[in-house]
Amino acid sequence: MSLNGTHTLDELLASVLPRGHDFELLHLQDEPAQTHDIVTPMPTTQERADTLTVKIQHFFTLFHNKKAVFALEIYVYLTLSSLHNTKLIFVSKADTSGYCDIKLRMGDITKVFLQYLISVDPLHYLRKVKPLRRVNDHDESLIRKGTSVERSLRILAVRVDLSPHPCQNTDKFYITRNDVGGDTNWVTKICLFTRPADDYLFIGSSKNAKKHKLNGDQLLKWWMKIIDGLVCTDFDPNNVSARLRVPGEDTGRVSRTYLNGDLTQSNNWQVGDIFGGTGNDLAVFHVPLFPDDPKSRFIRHLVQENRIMKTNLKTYWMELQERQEFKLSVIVSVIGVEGHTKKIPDYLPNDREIFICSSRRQFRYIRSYVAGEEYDNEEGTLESYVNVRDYLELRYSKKLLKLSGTREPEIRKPVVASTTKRSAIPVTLLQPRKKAKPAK
Amino acid sequence: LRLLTTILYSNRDAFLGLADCEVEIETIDNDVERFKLNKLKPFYEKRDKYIDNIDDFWKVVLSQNTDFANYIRASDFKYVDNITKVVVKWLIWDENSNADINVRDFSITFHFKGIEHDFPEQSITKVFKMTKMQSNKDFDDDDEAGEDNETIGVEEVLTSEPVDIEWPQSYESINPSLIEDKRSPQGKKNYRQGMKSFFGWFKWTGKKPGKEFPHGEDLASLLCDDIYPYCVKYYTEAQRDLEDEYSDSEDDNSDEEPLDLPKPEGEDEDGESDKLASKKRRV
Amino acid sequence: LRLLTTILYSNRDAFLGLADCEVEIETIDNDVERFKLNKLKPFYEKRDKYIDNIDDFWKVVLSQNTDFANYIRASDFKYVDNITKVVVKWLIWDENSNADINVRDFSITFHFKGIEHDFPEQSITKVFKMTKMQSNKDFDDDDEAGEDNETIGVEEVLTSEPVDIEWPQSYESINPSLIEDKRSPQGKKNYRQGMKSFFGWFKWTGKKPGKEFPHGEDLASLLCDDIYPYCVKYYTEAQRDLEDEYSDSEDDNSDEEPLDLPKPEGEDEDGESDKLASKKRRV
Repeated sequence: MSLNGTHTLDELLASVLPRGHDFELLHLQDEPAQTHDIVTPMPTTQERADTLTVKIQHFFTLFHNKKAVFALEIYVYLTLSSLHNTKLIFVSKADTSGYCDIKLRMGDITKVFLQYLISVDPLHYLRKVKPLRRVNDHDESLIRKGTSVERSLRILAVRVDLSPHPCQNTDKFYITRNDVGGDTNWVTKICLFTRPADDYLFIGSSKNAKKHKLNGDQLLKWWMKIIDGLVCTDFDPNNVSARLRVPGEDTGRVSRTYLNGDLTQSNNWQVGDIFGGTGNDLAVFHVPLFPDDPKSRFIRHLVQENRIMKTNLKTYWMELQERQEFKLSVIVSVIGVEGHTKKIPDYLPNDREIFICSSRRQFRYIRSYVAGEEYDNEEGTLESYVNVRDYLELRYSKKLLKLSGTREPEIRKPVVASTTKRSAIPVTLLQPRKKAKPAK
Repeated sequence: LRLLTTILYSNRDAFLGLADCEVEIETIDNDVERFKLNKLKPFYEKRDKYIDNIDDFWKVVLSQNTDFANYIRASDFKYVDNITKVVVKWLIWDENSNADINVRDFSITFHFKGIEHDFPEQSITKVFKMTKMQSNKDFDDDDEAGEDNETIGVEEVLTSEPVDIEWPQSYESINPSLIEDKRSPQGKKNYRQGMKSFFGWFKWTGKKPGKEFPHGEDLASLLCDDIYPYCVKYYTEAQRDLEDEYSDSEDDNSDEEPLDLPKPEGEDEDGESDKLASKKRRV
Repeated sequence: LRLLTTILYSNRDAFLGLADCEVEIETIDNDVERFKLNKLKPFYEKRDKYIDNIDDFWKVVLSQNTDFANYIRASDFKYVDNITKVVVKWLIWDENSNADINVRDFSITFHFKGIEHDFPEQSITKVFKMTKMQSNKDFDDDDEAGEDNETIGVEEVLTSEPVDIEWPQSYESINPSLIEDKRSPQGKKNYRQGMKSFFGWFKWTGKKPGKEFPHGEDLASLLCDDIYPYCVKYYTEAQRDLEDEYSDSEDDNSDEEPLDLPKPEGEDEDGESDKLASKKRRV
């Protein structure tokens, strides 16, 4: 446990992993970077000027018996303005490889990762943020991205003579915040888009017979259980909204099918979404722009077609369902939560449980040892483990986080609902995998 | 201590030596480019004579090329279809030219046949030159980086001079030179539409970003580096017997390829090696 | 009828003429390549002498390059870090060589320093040649098209001969030459891991697809066309003072760009031109 009583990541995970089994964890965090508003603001909004939006990417991979078994990709967005401060957790992709030798409660594991991120203090990310535009101070003694090769070499020649090597002061090239000003009462949001697919991170794993795949309806219910659980355990019941939208389905049906109390325990669920707006409002000002997200893709498509200023939310949701990306009659959903957490997020991750990358490039490089591997048979899952472990050891003298499960085995009662289907986890988006072209 | 000094000195000279190499490789690149273009001159002359004898050659090439289509409006094709000849000439081919001419300077000439009551027969030549320009924008990470700058702030970019071309009559309302009312919303809209059309590209200079045909330099480069050199390839691709063999090079069909399933244990390892093949192709 | 015959004849000659041009352009390409390589020979010799005087030059270049990392296993870096020198030589540079040597044939030489008790100091040269090979697969659209085939079924591909290299002791269990039991699951697994390692690449021939290091030819081309020519650029990129500026390579951030909303009517036209600018950058 940390000083203020919050659980560390390994404690949280151990509590949902079976006792008597050992695991290893990769937790990568990208360099926090300034980004554009999550939702396109209306042109007249004054707030634009003093809003800071920061984006951070987290990538988790759980290993058992030297094999990758579960992976999760999450984006955290911090929005700071004089009016309010928001922390938004966007679940991008979650996946199992299907090669786990033992049964794991993937739903609980997923929930624990989300709880962990909910607890993280935003100031952890704000220590060093890469700005959108860097200071251009024409400092000719620095080697920057635009410095020509020839110039860089002459600078290096000069530096050889200076001994010891001067530390280049690069602080001014980053945004740092030691406090967040304004309202320190963080609003926490969670967003995700559910859509069934064969695989998301463990490409090829759908070929693995042991991997369960859920259809749209089962997937939706699987996630609803997790998110509803979080709403109940982590959010102030008097200060939380939980929303579910199923494009293509009318409100009554969604309500009756998914929000009837069988699936959800919280009373705060309604049909809709947390980005507001009514049917007649322009969609562009109420739909967030997330990476690899079908909703965002459709918005960008509307811009290209020059319909963006003419499409209202009602039309948007209707057409979204009809997009080619979705096969006919596949159930997709948008789940959102917005509110205040019971506990203020003030947990600072320790060095053992997180590897903070110094650049996006480094992040992608390590991530690709897991996400770039092929998993149509077990070797991929072994390779990814070996490569991640060896790379961290060799380059950073860092080891994967080791944990031992502490959860006592339970006697399973026969259940009616399909929500407790074992160990399957698909989720979110189908990312067609681009083959990199061979160098010409 | 003396040994240490020797090593450091050597490092410094090495960096300076490599800096000189960077300058030298540019000269070598230019010499190679010059050599290549001198070989290509008679070759293109010969090739283009054959092309002249193939009906609708340029119509086929330009209408089939998706990159080209990205730059112009759909209505422009009515006139693009009437292009009977395209010729790119590199300025160093001109014996009278200054020895300092950049090897990358070139001109593109279009020969249009006319459309009765709409558009006259005409030949237009537009010249493009590499020019050193002050870089106005702040240098930031969103830049399409990679330009070799002597110092931050100056880059060599493609520029051009506007050339006169007679616009089609059907484009009268959007012809920027004819629009009198540039203030009203409708006037502005028409002006912009005109500037974005293929005919607007002939006015492109590269010195007024945001106020002229967008990405004019990319269209020029597309014609000079890709379409003109490879026009015969594009023509033959378009002639393939089966319609579904019309391919753009970047059709990523990886989604449609059958999967290389690995063979189960006990059989040969082909499958395994193929499996790793995909890993190598990481995004 | 005669007129039609004349026109068709003219067309026919044109097509035949263009076919001849396709052959001729290959010769021109080869001549240009030859000219370029002859200029590069003394240049690379000079450049490489400077590189020899920069500590850890190749370690920096090879460890930073993500393309290269895609081909090898993470543990290979322990040994790749020990490469002190890389040299690419084109076979036409060899005065004694056959006049028929393909301009694209080359050799790559690696100099490794040793690791005590694990790995000996050694220099290994691997030669790559363009060879005409019978193409086994059906010709179909999914081919990485572009090879000039004389007839469907024969293509010119890069091949090589296996070369001996002393494997690290730590790789003993996966060294394919040392594995006796190639039948059991574990034996096969070890064999494959070995073949997929950087050391397995030295055995690559290009004649046994699926049974050897995957994409061996692409790794060879990467070294010869990209890393070796541009190693100085890659070295300086890794020296940038801000770690997150290390690389120029394609960070596709199109997902993160804000939307270009059209400005309401009545404002200046920059917005409109810029808006179209986004359109041109279609993926």
